[in-house]
Amino acid sequence: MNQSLLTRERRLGMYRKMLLCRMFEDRVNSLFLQGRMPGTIHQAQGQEASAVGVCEALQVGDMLTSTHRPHEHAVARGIPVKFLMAELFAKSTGCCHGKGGSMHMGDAELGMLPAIAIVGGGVPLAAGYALSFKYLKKPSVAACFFGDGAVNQGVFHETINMAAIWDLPVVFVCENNKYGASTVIDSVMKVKTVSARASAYGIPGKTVDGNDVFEVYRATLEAADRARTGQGPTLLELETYRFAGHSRSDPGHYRSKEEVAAWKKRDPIVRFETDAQSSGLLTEPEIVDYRASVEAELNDAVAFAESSPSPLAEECLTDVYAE
Amino acid sequence: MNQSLLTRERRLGMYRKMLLCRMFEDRVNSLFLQGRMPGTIHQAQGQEASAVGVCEALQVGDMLTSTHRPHEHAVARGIPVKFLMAELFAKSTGCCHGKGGSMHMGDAELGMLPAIAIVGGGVPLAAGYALSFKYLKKPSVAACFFGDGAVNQGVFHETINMAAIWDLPVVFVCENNKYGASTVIDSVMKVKTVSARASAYGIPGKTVDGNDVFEVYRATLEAADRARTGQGPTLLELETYRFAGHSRSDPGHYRSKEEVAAWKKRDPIVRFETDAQSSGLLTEPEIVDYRASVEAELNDAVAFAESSPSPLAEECLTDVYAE
Amino acid sequence: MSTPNNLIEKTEVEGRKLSIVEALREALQEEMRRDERVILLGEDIGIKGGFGGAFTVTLGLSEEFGSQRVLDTPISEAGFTGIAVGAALGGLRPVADVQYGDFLFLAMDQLANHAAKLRYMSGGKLKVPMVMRAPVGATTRGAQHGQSLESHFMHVPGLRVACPSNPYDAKGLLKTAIRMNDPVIFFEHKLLYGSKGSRKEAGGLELFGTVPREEYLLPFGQASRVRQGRDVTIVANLLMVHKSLLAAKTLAEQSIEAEVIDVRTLVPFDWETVFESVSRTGRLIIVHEDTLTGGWGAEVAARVADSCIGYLQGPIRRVTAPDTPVPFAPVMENFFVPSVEKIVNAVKEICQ
Amino acid sequence: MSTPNNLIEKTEVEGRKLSIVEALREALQEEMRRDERVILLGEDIGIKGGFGGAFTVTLGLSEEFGSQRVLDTPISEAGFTGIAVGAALGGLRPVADVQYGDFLFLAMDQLANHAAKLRYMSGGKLKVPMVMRAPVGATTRGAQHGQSLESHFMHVPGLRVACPSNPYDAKGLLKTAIRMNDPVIFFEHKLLYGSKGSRKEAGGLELFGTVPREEYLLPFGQASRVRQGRDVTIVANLLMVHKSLLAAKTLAEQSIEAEVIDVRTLVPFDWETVFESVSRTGRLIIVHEDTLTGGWGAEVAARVADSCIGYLQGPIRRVTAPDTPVPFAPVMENFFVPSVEKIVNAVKEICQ
Ligand SMILES: Cc1ncc(C[n+]2csc(CCOP(=O)(O)OP(=O)(O)O)c2C)c(N)n1
Ligand SMILES: Cc1ncc(C[n+]2csc(CCOP(=O)(O)OP(=O)(O)O)c2C)c(N)n1
Ligand SMILES: [Mg+2]
Ligand SMILES: [Mg+2]
Repeated sequence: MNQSLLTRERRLGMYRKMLLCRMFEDRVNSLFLQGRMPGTIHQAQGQEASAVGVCEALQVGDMLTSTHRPHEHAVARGIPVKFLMAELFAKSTGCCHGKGGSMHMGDAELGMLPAIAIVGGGVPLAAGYALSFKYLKKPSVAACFFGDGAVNQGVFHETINMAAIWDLPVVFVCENNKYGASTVIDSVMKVKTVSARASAYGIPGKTVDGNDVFEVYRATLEAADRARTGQGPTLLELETYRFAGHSRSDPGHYRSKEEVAAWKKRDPIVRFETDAQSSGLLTEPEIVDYRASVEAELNDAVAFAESSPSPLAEECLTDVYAE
Repeated sequence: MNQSLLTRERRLGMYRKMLLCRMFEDRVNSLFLQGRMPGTIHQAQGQEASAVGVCEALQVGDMLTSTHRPHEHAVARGIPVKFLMAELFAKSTGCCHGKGGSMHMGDAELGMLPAIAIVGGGVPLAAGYALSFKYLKKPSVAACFFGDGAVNQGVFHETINMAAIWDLPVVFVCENNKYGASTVIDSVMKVKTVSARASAYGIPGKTVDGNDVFEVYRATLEAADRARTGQGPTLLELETYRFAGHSRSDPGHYRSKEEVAAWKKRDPIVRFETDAQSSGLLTEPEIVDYRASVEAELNDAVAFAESSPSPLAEECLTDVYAE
Repeated sequence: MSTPNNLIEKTEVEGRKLSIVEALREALQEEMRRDERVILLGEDIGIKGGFGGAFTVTLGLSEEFGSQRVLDTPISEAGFTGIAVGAALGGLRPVADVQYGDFLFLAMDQLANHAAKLRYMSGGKLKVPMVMRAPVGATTRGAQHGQSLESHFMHVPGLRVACPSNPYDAKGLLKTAIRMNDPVIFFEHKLLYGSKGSRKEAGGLELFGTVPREEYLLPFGQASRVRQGRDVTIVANLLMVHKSLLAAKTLAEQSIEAEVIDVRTLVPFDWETVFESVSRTGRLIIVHEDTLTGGWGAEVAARVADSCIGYLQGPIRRVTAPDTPVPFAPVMENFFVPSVEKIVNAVKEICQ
Repeated sequence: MSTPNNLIEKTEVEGRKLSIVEALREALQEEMRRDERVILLGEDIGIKGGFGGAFTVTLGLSEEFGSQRVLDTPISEAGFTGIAVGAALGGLRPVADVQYGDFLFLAMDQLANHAAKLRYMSGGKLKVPMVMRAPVGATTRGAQHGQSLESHFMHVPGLRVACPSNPYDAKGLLKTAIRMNDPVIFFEHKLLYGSKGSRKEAGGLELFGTVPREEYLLPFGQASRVRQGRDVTIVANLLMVHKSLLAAKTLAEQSIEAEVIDVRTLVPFDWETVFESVSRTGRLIIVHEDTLTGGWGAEVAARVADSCIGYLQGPIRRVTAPDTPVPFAPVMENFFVPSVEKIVNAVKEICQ
């Protein structure tokens, strides 16, 4: 897209968010390997342009839904990293008070529903939010992240169909990183693109370079605008790649070294930095400064998380019912 | 299609089967209104060309699956009407020994799985049969009837996708009678045809005049041939109409009189008779004879059913487990 | 039915005779008038010239409230249930329904993994104020249209479960359910609906009950002692409350005075009322149409065997459907559904 | 684990030490070699360079049997379960699996409304010989990846349910399940797998058990008395068998001799063994990780309260997870999962 439509601050803000996503994931990875975090993690290094491009197009009041791989979505949506870090540390200051964990990160008050770890399960929730927005005449949209693996789930089909017939203000965002766990997309789908499925519901579908943050932003903005103006849902497909394994325990032997290397060349952050340097948006020393500032933010987050209290064992019993 | 490719006997056989379907349904209707049958019924008058055209293209060894509206499918598949009638009378001579009832009519040994009354629920069963055929290297296909209402069920989507990627020998047959209960199809689907959804799975889809038994036959034969020769599934859409209400209790006030009248003009049996008379295949007296012969077969079936024993109350407890 | 409500309330009840269908419709209508956020979702619920849902409960509501509030869905149970969950999170109060309870299994993931858990997963930040209505009970429609599924949902922490046996309770509980901030699965028995016209069901018992003209709410977690007795406690729900009352009548002729308790809601469950009764009678029979093994009656037996063991003077017995699918043939279905006779016999056995 | 198997069998067992993962893999391999009709379906089960399923059980099988017999599916739980049902009807013997038991809710309609009922609906003409494997248990993965769902399936007539606690049982029961002509839901506890390498799970107890070299089958419906005792009967499954044994050890130090029964299969259930034991000890504790209300422990309590009431010398108590979703934080999860201490305390309470 024509980046000059965005202010310098805006573009640099997007850059810093991508950095924060990446460095958050890297930090979590090392904390995890040190055994300082319980559970499992699904990391998203490589998918920063998708997370940030989509979230940049969202407004206050919009609702984001996410998946088992939600860290970057949560960071990009602007949930303070200290609350995310505390959740991963299972502390009561975490965004879900330690009850959710990595796979359920989120905070609806800050515009992101706790992530849904049942593949495809969050799709109707997003449409339900969209229904409430439409019904309550709010100018908001729901944006729904899911992976390429989710598009073969029944509830994906049922939901897109209903969103289509009811013109719900929702943007369906498929992060097509080519694999669902170890399963390559070509082996579970005969059509070449996920967006091709949109035609079965009579809505627009579009495939976008998911590693170009500006392309993602533009496409999302367009879809969100359609949604906000009563024109109904869009199916966006963002082509991207996760650099890490599927989860903490996966060495990823089902992918060739060449494939991984080729995608690493398309690293959305390196790409941004290279472009930004040649266009004069960023200098090398500025990049160093940005990294230092993100590093500091993450240090604070870890300190906050580590010094936060654990929940009490008996808190297991609360929050089941509202009354 | 070029009917002359079919022998006279074959064509007349298809005619008699359509008559048997229609007159079976009419007889059941009057028995039901007389209170001589328990439960509920979903009747298919008007859809005979679809039932007979599809079944005519099937072979011994093929498997048919059906829905809550299975009577005509069972008749067309060739299950002796006395066993069907006995099932409706809840007798132990019924095709399901009185345990199934109207909505679960069928007999797998005779090529039709007991019908599935969960809308869409039978779709994966058909694909599963197809998987077994392929695996066991049998030259058989599974044919799967479902309504326009079923195409918005998740399991429809999941199954067609798997049948497509695995090239399963299955023919998906949507009887699009425009309504799912009282719900008109345009209100629950944005695309104009059901067959348009085939493209989302990379398989062929085709819409056919479902009230022309020869068209239905030809299209099914073609799809079954594809399946038998390892070329995978097809999604067929048969445009048709049910003359009766959705179930015994439905007066059908959600449809206009004009619409019903227009479809009655396309009655597949009248149409066959008219065409057959003008082409010299049938004469008026022959039609009378056919009707009398079907009437006699139905009389026998009713007599068989009425004189059959009821199951014992305690038989409720058997057939839960195989061992 | 002689004593439909909690004894204390009963004396106060004055009003009209309504069927459960009418009572439920009134509850929906009142709540929709009262609160704009209440919307309905389901198949064939608001279509012009249509049914008003599978059992006419929503008949006329789309005329009053329009198709934005009475949403006719495609046949997509998992999807529209999930949309109801999302809409509830978004601030609405959706009342969804499945045409037959059996179809809840299609929406089980959305109900059990999402609706029931989102509040918890969020650390208490979210609430999911939605109702899922589901007709249950065997009515000669065979294995896929006759199950009683309430026990499954009693076993999902985070859900509330109601199962009224009469119009008064149905209305009062549904209004409460709609105002609740937790997801509620609301079971209705087909043979108790008292639907009129072409949707009428044969085989129901007393189908009309007195419902006050004035607005009222019934709390969850309060069972109703519909008959007093000193010899044995019978705990039942839905249609089985009526059969238990008939059994109690027969037993009374044989000088056995049965106390009959209508549980009304399974989650929360009114344990005190059951414990108090059993501690007086010393004997317990549980009656439900849901199948035996793992049915909610097992939970009642287990709680009593934990808390009231010292009071028990005989074995705890359950009169339920056997562990089979629902058969079609009426002769088998009559065997499947617990009969008055079976209840009478069970009581007599443990009273010996 | 000291006494993994039925006492009678135990003396005969000689063989290698295997983990449950290895035992299950051997069972699959042997049955696939023996019977061509056995095929596997699931996500990520046969992919080159992949995992062998979520917990490595199928690792290497696609190399031996090829991708026609080890079918990698899309993420379509309802669909591939239904396809397994259809393939079973068509003469195959599919073994499907979900990566986490929690996802069974997605396939609930196919399992409960179709697999479980088709034989019945057909009047006994059909059989559905399939197995659905499902890992259960809380392992700090939060609310949607840690449930124990066996009680739901015990409540669906037409299904069989297995829940082995050790490699010997796991292998013998899985082989039997594959040869059965009924649909079987086969539960495996994640902390008992003993997976190696990157898929290893922390927190398991004794993870290896002796498995004979010779082929053997274990029948369904035969519980295993894993410890003899005269004072109290503890009935448990899966991981809780091990915790109960540890509790019994502690109790023995305090002169309470607990008998521990591993149920092995929930459907059919070996009622006789439990009744016989309770009639000797007079006291009963049931332990499961599934949540309390409506859990399978309620059924055990109910049956005992019906059949053995005269033998009971104290209340029947259940030690289970509380009625909450599974929390993420280890401190809460440890509270959620029944501990040895809680079992010990419960026994001491009812033995007073
Ligand atoms: C319903 C369901 N089935 C299976 C899983 C196990 N699982 C977790 S993530 C995953 C792969 C998801 O792939 P995709 O949707 O492409 O997302 P990605 O991991 O690539 O971000 C699987 C199979 C699950 N969480 N939910
Ligand atoms: C899962 C499910 N939802 C709802 C129903 C209730 N129901 C029975 S038939 C029907 C309409 C089906 O329409 P369609 O698939 O077009 O078949 P048709 O009746 O037109 O033959 C509905 C909603 C059902 N049986 N199963
Ligand atoms: Mg992916
Ligand atoms: Mg239709």
